[in-house]
Amino acid sequence: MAETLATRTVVRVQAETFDTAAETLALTEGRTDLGAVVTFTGLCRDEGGVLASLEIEHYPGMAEEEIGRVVEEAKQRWPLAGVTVVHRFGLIKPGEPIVLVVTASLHRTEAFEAASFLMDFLKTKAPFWKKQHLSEASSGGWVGAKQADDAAAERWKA
Amino acid sequence: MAETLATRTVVRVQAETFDTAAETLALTEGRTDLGAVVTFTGLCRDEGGVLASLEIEHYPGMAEEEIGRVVEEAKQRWPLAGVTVVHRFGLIKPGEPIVLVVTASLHRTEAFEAASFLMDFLKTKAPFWKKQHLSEASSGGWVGAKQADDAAAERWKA
Amino acid sequence: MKALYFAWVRERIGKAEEEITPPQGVKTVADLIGWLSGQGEGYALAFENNKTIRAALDRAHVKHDAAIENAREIAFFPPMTGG
Amino acid sequence: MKALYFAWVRERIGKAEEEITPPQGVKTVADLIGWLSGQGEGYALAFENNKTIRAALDRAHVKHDAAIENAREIAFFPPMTGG
Repeated sequence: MAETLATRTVVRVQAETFDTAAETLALTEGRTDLGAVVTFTGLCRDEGGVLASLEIEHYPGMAEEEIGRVVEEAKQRWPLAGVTVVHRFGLIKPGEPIVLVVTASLHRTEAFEAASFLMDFLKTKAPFWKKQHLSEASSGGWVGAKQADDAAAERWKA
Repeated sequence: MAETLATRTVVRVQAETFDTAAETLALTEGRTDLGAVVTFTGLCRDEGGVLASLEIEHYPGMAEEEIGRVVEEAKQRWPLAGVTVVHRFGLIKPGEPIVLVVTASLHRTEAFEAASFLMDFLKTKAPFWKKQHLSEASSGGWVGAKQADDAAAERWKA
Repeated sequence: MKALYFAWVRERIGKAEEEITPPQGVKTVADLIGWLSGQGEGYALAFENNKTIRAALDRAHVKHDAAIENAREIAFFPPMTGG
Repeated sequence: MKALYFAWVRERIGKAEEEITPPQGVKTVADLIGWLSGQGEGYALAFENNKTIRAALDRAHVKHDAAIENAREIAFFPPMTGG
């Protein structure tokens, strides 16, 4: 039952990279009641080789609070034993991780659904903005919000 | 495009435990074209403290082949850059991992969906059987197949 | 042909595998289940609810109406509970 | 009150934050956008498609019709692209 599980919760916004294994262990260590752990790692793509780096700007303070609100909503919706969200800001090179979501639960369905929900809402609600720096002389520019991301978030409102 | 990506594929059936971080690295190392990695780890639950261990029997040969067929179907359905499935057999203690699925792709939707699909079909198609050994004198017994698992697999047939 | 048994099918029959030589009339998986059920108490018990028993021919899932033909290996087992 | 600007809103206005003292008649976020748009070329450019601009009052998302009331901090930014 969701009520009797202590939900371990970690939300961090940081410049440095993260260690998925260590973050997962922090949720699962010492527990033998868990049946499922899902991790999602969002990586910086090279966009066919043209991207030199991604610069991620964020709203300090609000970023943590907004992620916290999305995490609370996920915990209301699914019986989760643990949730971790780590989001980076600053300069990120292709191949590096940007965002981590870990969900732990008794059964697989809630871990999958909650992780997917968290990512959809981080995309549309968490105050982060990506700017592309290109390998060539051109400066790149701000990444536009995707209608597909809004649609992905909308599907949880049914 | 799915056609131009080499899909790294790993399928293993083994008694020993696995290292999720190492398995993930094997899919992602040296690549800068990936946007999303999803891992699912299925753990042995203690079932409220009554479970001493889980004994997993499998059909050697067919287990690998059947997982391979499910992986091929996932690769047909989603443009995946990498897929790993590791399934253990033998005696497993509460808290230990049983099964690992890793999917890597350009965008998050396909990584999430493919991982969820793979788990649903491993549950219903891969020749593994779990027997519970209880902490008390009673012997436990074979775990029954769940209708919920069949229903979960059915939803992909729409 | 080689017959393999897993989980409680194996336990009820009392062995994990054996060579079997079914008579000519045994054409399908269902025929073979019927014939095996007559091979002793353990077999009868293993196949008593034969609708729940799954079968594989040469390591691929098949239905009970599948023809055995030249399969070298047949396996019987309960619904799977891996993952 | 403190105004914060992010991403291309910040770049167009030319600063990340400032103290602002809007006149009495400015009651809502939309009123404030209207007033800020008149504060110079950069502001006008930042808010030219004001439908696309998102706002937060004291670090929580709000719509343009939200009342500013006693908010200490308002932020303007484009649609978010994190994750």
